[in-house]
Amino acid sequence: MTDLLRAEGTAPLRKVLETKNMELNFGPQHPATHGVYRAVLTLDGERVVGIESIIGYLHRGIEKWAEYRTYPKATPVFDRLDYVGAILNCHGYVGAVEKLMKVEVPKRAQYIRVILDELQRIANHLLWLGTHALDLGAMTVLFYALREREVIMDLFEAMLGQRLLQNAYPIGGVRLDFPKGWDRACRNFLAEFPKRIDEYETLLSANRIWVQRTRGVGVISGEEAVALGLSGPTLRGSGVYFDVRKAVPYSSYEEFDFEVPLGERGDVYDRYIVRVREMRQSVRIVQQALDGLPEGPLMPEKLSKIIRPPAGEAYFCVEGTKGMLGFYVVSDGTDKPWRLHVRAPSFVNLQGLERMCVGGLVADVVANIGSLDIVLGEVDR
Amino acid sequence: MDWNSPFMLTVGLPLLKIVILLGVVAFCVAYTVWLERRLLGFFQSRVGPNRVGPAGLIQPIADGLKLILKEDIIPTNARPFLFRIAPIFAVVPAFAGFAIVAFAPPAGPRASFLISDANIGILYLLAITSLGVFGIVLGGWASGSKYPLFGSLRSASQMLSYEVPLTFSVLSVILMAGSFRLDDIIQAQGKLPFLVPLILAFGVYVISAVAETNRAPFDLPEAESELVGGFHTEYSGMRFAFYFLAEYANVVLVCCVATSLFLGGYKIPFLPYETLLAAHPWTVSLIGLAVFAVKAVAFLYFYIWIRATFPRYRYDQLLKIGWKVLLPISLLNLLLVAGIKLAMLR
Amino acid sequence: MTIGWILLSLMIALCALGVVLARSPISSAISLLIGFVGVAILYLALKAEFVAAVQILVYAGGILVLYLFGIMLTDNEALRLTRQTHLQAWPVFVLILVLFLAVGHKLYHSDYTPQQPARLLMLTDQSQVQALQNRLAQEAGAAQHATNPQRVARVLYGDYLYPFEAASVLLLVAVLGAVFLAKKDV
Amino acid sequence: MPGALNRLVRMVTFPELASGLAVTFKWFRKPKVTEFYPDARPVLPYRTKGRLHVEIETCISCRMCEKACPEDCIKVYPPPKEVFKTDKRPAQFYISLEHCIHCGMCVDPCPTGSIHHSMEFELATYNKDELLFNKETLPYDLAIKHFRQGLLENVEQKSP
Repeated sequence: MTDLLRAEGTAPLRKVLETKNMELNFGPQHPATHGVYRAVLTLDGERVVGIESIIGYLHRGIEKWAEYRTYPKATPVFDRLDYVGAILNCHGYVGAVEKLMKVEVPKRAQYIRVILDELQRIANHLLWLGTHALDLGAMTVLFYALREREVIMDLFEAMLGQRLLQNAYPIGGVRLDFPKGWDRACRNFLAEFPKRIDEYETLLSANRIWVQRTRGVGVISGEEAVALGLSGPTLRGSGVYFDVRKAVPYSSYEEFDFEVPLGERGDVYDRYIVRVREMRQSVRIVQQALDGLPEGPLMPEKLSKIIRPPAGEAYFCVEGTKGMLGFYVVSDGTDKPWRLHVRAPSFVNLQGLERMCVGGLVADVVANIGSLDIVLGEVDR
Repeated sequence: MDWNSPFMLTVGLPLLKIVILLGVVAFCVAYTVWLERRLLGFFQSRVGPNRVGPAGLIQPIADGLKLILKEDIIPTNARPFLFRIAPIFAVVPAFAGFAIVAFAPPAGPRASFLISDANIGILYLLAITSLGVFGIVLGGWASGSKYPLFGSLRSASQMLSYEVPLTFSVLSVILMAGSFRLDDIIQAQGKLPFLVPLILAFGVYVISAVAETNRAPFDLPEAESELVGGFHTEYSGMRFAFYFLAEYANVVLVCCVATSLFLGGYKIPFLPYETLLAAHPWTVSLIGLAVFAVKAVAFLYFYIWIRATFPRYRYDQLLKIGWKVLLPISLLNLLLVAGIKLAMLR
Repeated sequence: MTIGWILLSLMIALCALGVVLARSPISSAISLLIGFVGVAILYLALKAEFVAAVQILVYAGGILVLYLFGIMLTDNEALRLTRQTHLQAWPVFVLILVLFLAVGHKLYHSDYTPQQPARLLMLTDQSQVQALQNRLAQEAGAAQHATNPQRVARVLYGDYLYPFEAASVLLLVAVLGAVFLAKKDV
Repeated sequence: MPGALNRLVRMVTFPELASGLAVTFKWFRKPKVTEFYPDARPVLPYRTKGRLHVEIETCISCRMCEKACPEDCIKVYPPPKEVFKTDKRPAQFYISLEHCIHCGMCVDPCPTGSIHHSMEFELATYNKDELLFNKETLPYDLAIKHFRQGLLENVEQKSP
């Protein structure tokens, strides 16, 4: 140290004893980044002073890929965007093409889509809940959540033949009606599920450790959230009333009675509680859709076998599991999209991470990433 | 062989006991891992490991074999010497702590179920376990990587913080029993386990013991979601197994100590052990051993139950609880116990 | 026993040298750790189990970890490059030698009675030793069954209560001072 | 004041932690949900999209499936022109399960229902070559086809 002191000459002692910030590479192989997300954290002790997101490890060029496929052929690839909310991605893309072609989806197909969409939302939120809880150390919730998700996966498999990447909807409607007995199985699940949510809330919402870990962590105000373009539960956790299902109803969502849960403070706890309440609302929606399921065809009658939308463009967005999931399709009149762009909510929501993390601790970074519910397939595309 | 020869009494018998104890403890530790995984599975609505042997009973052996056969990787940035010896620093104190645990009433003058009847017993235990932190600190630092460094820093501050309330809660037991000897403490609980009068100290002990052994909800040093693996991120193979062994040996030790200090050890309340012991020494001894085991496993079950239920605390919250909640409570408790003891003496 | 004592003393001395001479601060710390453990064993050999346990508990388990803590957080490369021996070393060495000889002389000429090592280790004044021995003779019957910690307690909270309390007040002041220094905005 | 007292009592007695422990203990006693897969075969629903089966006998080489496949994993070689007039069965038929994503898009346009998913789901092999199926090696089980097509819509699912 003496040499150091001598070299500094008359520099004040504080200057000599200055502490250095530490750079910590967080990811891409990190258990809490939910995929191959990488963040370079600048740390002062355990306090985060800077965070730089580095993405692209899962970039597969899905948008470009779709431009080389005909419209129907491109459907299954969007399942691979947000692979835990595949049905909603499919709905977004199919809806955009339908809008481009001005096809009216039959009422029954719309209802079936609502049922499957909401089940998918529950499945996604369950997986999110499990992993988020695991990030914060509550490992049992993961297994309980996966147990319930398994039931939904079974429902999907019975209905669509696949569990995770279902290729759920063809352009125009839905392929097949519910198999026999599906309705009852689904109702059984819906009757049982709210009790299970109560159990999660007993394990987490009421738990003082959970509250201490999440309350006041990663606070983002409503104005900031809007300015950053956040959407979905991440935005609603900050108390902003925006839900695509309410704002721009699609697929008959205007016919269902449900609430949009809102947070108050915009912290991790609020984002958590919004998602948990959303699951309850999804249960309500599915119940209503099952009760009021209209009879009728599943596919529109006049739909040509070769899909060739007129030249033009269309933007269609659904309330995805992570937020506003938009598909922008430009057609030049051929059977392949000329340009296709996805407004991926995970990608946009990731912008809020810096605002949430700076000033917090390393452990809070984990909580914040978890509360954003990002899926890297969607971020990188 | 002459069991009464001076050599046997001073060297042979203790050595034999140590070897047996080490074997038994290693076995218990391995099956603690198995028990934990099975119980966690049950708590989580699944079955846990059940493929290797009946009910997965051979799983620990399979795991151990796998770890021994794995490549022993030493990272480029590591300080090789320290990196190699750090796990030993962790394992030795964990196992050495068992030396003073009295598992059962002695069946005869030379057939006691403990290795050292040291009159500073519990103090020795505290001293030895406080050395365990070196394995973690040195291992984390010697890895030459940031996550282990964080893990070991957290671990060091955590263990230092929680040692204080732990010591205070143990002190209240010592006050009650009036001795450092573990056997005296157990004898003092002949009628009533200390759990009842010292419920506050027991609470503090449980919480700080969980924190001291780095287990959920205080498993910050190895919080896998934040620090990947904490201090042993860079370890693999046998050296990792050493850390693993040390952690679970500490868990078993804490269970044994809790049983001795608060749950009455091998005693069943109001059972006159002394008179029975004179009549059937071995039977009573073995019954005492079984009672001890049952109590320890019950405590272990609680340990695992907690792990299955609660989220993890944050680092700063953990320290805050240690210093701002547990320390005052344990001090208060100590004062209370001292006051009661004083009043009783008068 | 004597051979064991010599080996132990040599080990402690070597560790002490290692603490001062080692280039890397971590090596110093580990030497210190082994030295502490050696001293603890020495205490054990002198039948001062309580002091031995406290030695490990406080010095090895507590203070040394804090040292390590500090060392780990510093830039080790910079430390390795800086010169660590100074001109003061020689006068200090002479001073220590004188001190060592003085203490050794004193110890050599005191009539050391190994019956009560733990208590006598704390005393240097001959008259005090005498007084203590007298009282011990009176208490011999009572102290026969007293354990080592009890005896230490009797000394600490009996004969030396006021110095002990004074020391604890001093420590409290030190703690407060440390908190004051460590807190950024008081 | 009662509120504060209540809070204090709650803070000291950990009621919410106890109820959390109660939840985990409840599931500790209940039967487990784990499926013992290799020992107990899973009961799959009839719509499961497993390995593709092709009934070469009824195939008319129309190549609709080939066109519909988003991953281009199907390749159909129609027979020579003179043969095609009498016998429309393909000269060669390749399916690469290496690329197949089990999306079911080849099944929809098939006019004869010759290509369909089976309920086989254990598709792992030791050799990539084994994943490329041709006319001779394409697995095909008429019973499964009849089973699926005849019973598909009126057999009740196992209730999840």
